Amino acid sequence: MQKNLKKLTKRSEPYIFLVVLALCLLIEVRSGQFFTANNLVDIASAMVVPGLFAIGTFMVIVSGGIDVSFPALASLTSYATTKILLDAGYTGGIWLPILMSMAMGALLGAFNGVFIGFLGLPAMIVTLGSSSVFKGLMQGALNSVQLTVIPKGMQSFGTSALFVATNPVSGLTSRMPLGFLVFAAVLILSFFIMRYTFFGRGIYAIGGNEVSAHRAGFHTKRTKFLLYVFVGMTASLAGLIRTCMMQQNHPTNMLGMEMNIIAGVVLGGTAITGGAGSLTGCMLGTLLIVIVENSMILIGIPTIWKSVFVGALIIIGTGISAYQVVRANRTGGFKSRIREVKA
Amino acid sequence: MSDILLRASGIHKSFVGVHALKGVSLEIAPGEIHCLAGENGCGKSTLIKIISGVYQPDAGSIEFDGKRLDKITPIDAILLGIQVIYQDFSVFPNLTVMENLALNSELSNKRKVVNWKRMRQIAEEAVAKINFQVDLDALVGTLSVAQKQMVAISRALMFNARLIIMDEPTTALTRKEVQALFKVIMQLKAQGIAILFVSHKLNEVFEISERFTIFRNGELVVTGQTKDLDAAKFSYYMTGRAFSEEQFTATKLGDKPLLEVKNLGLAGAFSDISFSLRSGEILGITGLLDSGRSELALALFGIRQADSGEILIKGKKTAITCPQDAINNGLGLVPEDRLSEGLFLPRSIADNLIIAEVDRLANRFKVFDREKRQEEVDRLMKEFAIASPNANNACQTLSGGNQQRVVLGKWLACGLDILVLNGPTVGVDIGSKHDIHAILQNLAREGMGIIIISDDLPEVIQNCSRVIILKEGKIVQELDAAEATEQAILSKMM
Amino acid sequence: AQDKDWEIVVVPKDASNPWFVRMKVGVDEYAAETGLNVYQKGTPEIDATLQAQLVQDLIAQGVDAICVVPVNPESLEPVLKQAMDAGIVVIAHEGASLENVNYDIEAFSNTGYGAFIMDNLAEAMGEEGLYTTMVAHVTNASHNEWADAGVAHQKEKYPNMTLLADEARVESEDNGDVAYNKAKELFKKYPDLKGIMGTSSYDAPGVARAIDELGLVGKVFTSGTGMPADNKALLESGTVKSLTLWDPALAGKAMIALAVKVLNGEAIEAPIDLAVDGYTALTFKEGSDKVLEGQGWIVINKDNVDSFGF
Amino acid sequence: MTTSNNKTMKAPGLWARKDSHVVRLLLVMAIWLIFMALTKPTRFYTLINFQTMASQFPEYGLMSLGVMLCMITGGIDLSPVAVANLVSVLMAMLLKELAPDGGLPGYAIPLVFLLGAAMGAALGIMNGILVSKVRIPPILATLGMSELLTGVAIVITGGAAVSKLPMEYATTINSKIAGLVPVQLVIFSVMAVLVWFLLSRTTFGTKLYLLGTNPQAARYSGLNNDRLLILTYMISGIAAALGGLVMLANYNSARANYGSVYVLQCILVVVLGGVSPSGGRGKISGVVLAILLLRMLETGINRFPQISSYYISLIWGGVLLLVMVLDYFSAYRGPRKRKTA
Ligand SMILES: Nc1ncnc2c1ncn2[C@@H]1O[C@H](COP(=O)(O)OP(=O)(O)OP(=O)(O)O)[C@@H](O)[C@H]1O
Ligand SMILES: Nc1ncnc2c1ncn2[C@@H]1O[C@H](COP(=O)(O)OP(=O)(O)OP(=O)(O)O)[C@@H](O)[C@H]1O
Ligand SMILES: [Mg+2]
Ligand SMILES: [Mg+2]
Repeated sequence: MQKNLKKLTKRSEPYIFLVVLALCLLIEVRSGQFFTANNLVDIASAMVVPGLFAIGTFMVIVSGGIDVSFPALASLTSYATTKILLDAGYTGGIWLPILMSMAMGALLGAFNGVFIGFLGLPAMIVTLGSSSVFKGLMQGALNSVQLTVIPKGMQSFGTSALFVATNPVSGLTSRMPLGFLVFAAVLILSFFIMRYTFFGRGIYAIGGNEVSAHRAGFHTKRTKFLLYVFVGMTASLAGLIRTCMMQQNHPTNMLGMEMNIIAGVVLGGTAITGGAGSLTGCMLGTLLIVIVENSMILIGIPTIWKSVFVGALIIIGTGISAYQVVRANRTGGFKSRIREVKA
Repeated sequence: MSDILLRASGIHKSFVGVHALKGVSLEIAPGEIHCLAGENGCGKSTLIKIISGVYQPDAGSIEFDGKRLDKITPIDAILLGIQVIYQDFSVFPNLTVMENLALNSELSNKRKVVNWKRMRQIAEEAVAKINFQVDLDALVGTLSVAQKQMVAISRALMFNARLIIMDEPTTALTRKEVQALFKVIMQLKAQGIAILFVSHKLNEVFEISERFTIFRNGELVVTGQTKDLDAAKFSYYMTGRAFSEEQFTATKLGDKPLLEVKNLGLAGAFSDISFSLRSGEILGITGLLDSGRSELALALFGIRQADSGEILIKGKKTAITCPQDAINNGLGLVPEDRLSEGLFLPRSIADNLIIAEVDRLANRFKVFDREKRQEEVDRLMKEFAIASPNANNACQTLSGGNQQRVVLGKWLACGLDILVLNGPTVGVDIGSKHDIHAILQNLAREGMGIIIISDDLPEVIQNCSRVIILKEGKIVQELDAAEATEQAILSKMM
Repeated sequence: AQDKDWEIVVVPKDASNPWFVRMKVGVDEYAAETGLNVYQKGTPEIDATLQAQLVQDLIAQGVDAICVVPVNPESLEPVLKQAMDAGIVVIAHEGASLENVNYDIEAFSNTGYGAFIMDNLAEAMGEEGLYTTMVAHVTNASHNEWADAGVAHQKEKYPNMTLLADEARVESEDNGDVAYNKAKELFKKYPDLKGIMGTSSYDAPGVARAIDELGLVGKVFTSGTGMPADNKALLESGTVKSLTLWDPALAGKAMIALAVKVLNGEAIEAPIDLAVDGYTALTFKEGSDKVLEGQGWIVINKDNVDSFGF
Repeated sequence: MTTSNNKTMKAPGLWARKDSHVVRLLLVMAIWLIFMALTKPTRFYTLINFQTMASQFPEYGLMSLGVMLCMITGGIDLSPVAVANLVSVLMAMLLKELAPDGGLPGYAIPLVFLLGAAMGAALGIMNGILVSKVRIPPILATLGMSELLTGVAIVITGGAAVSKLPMEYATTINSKIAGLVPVQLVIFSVMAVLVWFLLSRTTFGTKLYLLGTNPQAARYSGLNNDRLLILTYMISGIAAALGGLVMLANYNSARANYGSVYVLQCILVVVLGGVSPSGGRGKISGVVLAILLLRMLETGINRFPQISSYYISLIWGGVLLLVMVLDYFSAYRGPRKRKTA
């Protein structure tokens, strides 16, 4: 028991959880609106897209890589899907759009995967390059413009609700979007993959020591390739859901999300150098970022102070978990050693 | 069935610019313990990687169990029953001991889904086989070097292996563990498993192996029965030269102590350590794993900070809170793990050599005096006989022995008074080891104070004028050269 | 005639915003009608520095006239000065504060426009209640001008309306999703809030989505800028009563027409007829000899939304 | 160690290998220049065009130099644009203060540069402390600082631009020495030479590369890693501040959000220049080439009215991947980078 407790204090999840909790309480105190049903549903719904992105980012960072191309990838696939279906006058359900965009996502993910997995090029460089390429394809070749009308099936998927939460006091209602179900499903799937499949353990192993992973019999190249394919698929799914939820496709407004998502994942205790981190922590970190971004007004931070607040939060939030590492370092813990070697 | 389990013949392998293996052959019979020896860089590891499917040979053939192997992958090799314990252990620092142990076997069974219960069972069985005590849920990164190696060994042993290849398995093991390992090896042999054992340590080769093969410079020099071999022949085959080790005696002892350590303690590592070191002497510190010897070295060098006691350098009380303090006071440390702590592998040999004294090669604006820098690099390359055509080559192109010399050279370049070496010849071949000992002895004669931390007892006995024995973080005995015999040391160490 | 050789470039804020896509339609039409070498060239993203560099490139290239919709008037000044110094004709749109231009065409005055958006909002709100303003970024020049003008107009004309003092200006980051989330937050925190004055073309649709989801249709209101086709559904459902705009295609044409006049050395005296709808009787803004104002704005509501053809 | 088979590694081969990345960048640039010569000779090969380009790239060129240093240590700096904007906002206010009714005193410009650089240094030091002492991963520390500094600039200005500056500042920095060489280019060149000198001629440079290669070994070698990191981020801060001061002149105004696209652009440039994101490797020649190449691509594409500027991004990404793949297929394919267990 004591030992378990000690282990717990060495992890960063409890700290990030406390930070999230503290923030929630602050919002509650400032606005009295945090722990209301509709607000919680709002947060959950705002979590869908960043959450999906964060899952992919988490897996990539655990493998020792990094992906900065997912917003461009998601933008390209969701734009292409919406545009093609609009042009074709598609009126059917949501399945075709989902399949289409995920297939494209897999293809673009494979593009990353070939360079990173099979050629072994540094992930950062490859995804920087491919992000530019995807963006260029979307804006240049597809000549993207904002699409304010989306196919019927996508429209109704975006507006139909799992349930509707009503605030008994103000009477405000919030829809829990169907997309949340998708997010939850992907989350469970990823949890299963990372914990219960050798593909997932391979991702951890590669992040820890790629050469050893190869020698141990993991197909390291194939694993990395498939990983980027998977990430491409989740990212494109996120892009499509975002389009549905927004009821329109704005080709560029996901671009630039990557840094915040990565920040959330690392905030949640995932080692940027790979090999260590948990999906729980990753979700907590992302949740923290989402709550902050969607509660400025509730806390009562004036708009012009927003960036100051977010910046300070990132620094303090990461500072706290970084401090854990410094402490672990003093007692000869391993995380810090890994960091020193690979940083 | 043939009576040859593995037959490699005419193997060639080239890397860019290096012909690593030039048509070597090797035969191993079932249940045989075969020793592969050779200087650093002669191609042993390369051959192993070819046998285990990590590399493909350029020419030549490999037969295993009568079947010719073509284009195999590591997993194929594992499935065939070939297991390798690599020189760098190939463990996953970020995963638990349990997973490290069980991953390979599960993978070789082509499992796709993880069964944690079964994994734990596998791991428990694996450690039980060699009676290795370890917390299965600990992260391997938090283990000591020797424990990591034990993990690697237990992992290899649990397979239904036909051939187990060990690339220098004992480098980081203490005597006790080596004995345990040998016992296991004998058990395996009894089960008909063949062992290919790569080692630089003469006594081990004689103790365990039945047959041996020696490579030099990518070629086969000799192969035969170990009983026909003696120490002199062994070194001669390996190096192509003959030499004898010299017993060190301190000739020019300084009269005042260079370094005095008084009641030094560090919670959880060592306590109440007191000793002194005079110029011109070589002090040996030995002890089992976890006896606190490495932590002591780190504390002297300022990487860890002692929490009680004091350190006096040249009679002056000195606070050493970081490596710079140590260096400024004329104390240097050759670390235990030269790859991760001692060297900048992708950088040039020159940079590696001069980094510790870099500020002295520059003017006061920290701009290099390029002539002085070049001279210094040339001097060090020559003085330490570093075998490379160009000091601007990357350090990773050097063999292990040469790399170790670079680490040594780096410190000696700074003109230190005191040098602490932690495992100075771990994994170094006989030739280089001899050279390094000669260098150290010379340095001592020139007035340096040297501390060798090692559990290679012959090394300690031969080179040290005094030996301190650590046990469980305390000094249990101090012996002088005359008293220091293997037997005497061992009896105190255990 | 001789003006066939003119090379005239229209530089919008960026190119994927529907607004400037529409402007390009006008520019291309103009080129097709007149056979002039006129084209629109935008930067990949809305970014002041990128735009300035594009203009510099055009100067180095030696085009004859540059018609620009500045992302940020201040940062473009020195660059436009370079253009003027190089003898290039510079016409701006939405850049009334610019000095280094031959002329600036406004479909209307910025203050007038802000006031007009406010009129629309006030009408929807019944001229009473709490409201706030939304801009893309607090760093965005014209949005803040409109919002300021709107607030000033309200103070003067609608005494029963009050600006939400705690959150007088929120940011939509030119992103419909952010506008949506911000609106949700606002309505949660301030139950009395009755209206949001939008400025960017992403604001009103985003806010409208929030209004719809929160179940506040008919209770709270928004107004702002928007293109007819993009907002048809919102207008028809009644979530948004009316939106304001001018036709960017016409603005584009007007800029080019003016540039041609200047290049041809024609005297520019008010009222100017550019032969473009809404720009047939441009007059100089009071106290200015550079800023020309037209009568170009339009209100769209559910009744006329289908009549624009864009 | 009498036997050494290393002799086969010839020195000339080594040289070519070392600089092959630079050679490849030169090749891409040459191809582009030839392409421009064939398609738009009169619109590209003019003095004014080259002068224009030379006055444009120093903004992000300066920032890239700082990012490069940070990347050599194995870190990254996402804050240069924020530093540049905060510095330029404050300096713009100072300029207005110094010349209440036009007429800037002679000492004003040197003063602004000194103060600006000092501020950049201070902000850089803050980054450095977060990275080294607090040990926040660089990507997060500098992202956080970037938000924070942008925020401070917004709070100071209320989001508006600081404009109506005394003209002397902009005209001085925008002028051309001897009517030929843009001052911005001179500022960039001075900084680039300085960084080159630091990296190849001083102990700082050597230490930086070694620190980036293996921080643990650096520590064991007695390097003061923390101080090195702080110094590095400080220099990056100075470079960013200079970039900000050039922007201040180019736009004769300052605002919290100028040049937001430069953040990713700097990273792209540095990586394209051959700096390894994992640290320890990279040369100034490569980075300068990449900076130039980028400008030439962009300006070149702007010469084609029909081609959407969106293709710039496509070409960029394409060039980056192409150069990497060429590196891959022709490079010395040694064993994978050793990872220590
Ligand atoms: N991946 C590689 N790339 C290039 N050259 C290599 C590579 N691996 C080995 N070599 C070369 O092959 C030769 C043999 O190396 P190998 O690792 O087999 O030596 P070894 O016998 O294991 O030495 P040691 O006793 O030090 O372990 C070396 O001299 C080296 O130059
Ligand atoms: N990247 C590389 N490039 C060229 N040669 C290499 C490279 N990596 C290893 N080698 C060669 O491999 C040989 C063996 O190196 P290795 O890393 O196996 O150390 P080692 O010699 O086995 O060390 P030890 O002293 O423990 O035996 C060396 O001779 C070295 O020249
Ligand atoms: Mg070896
Ligand atoms: Mg070896």
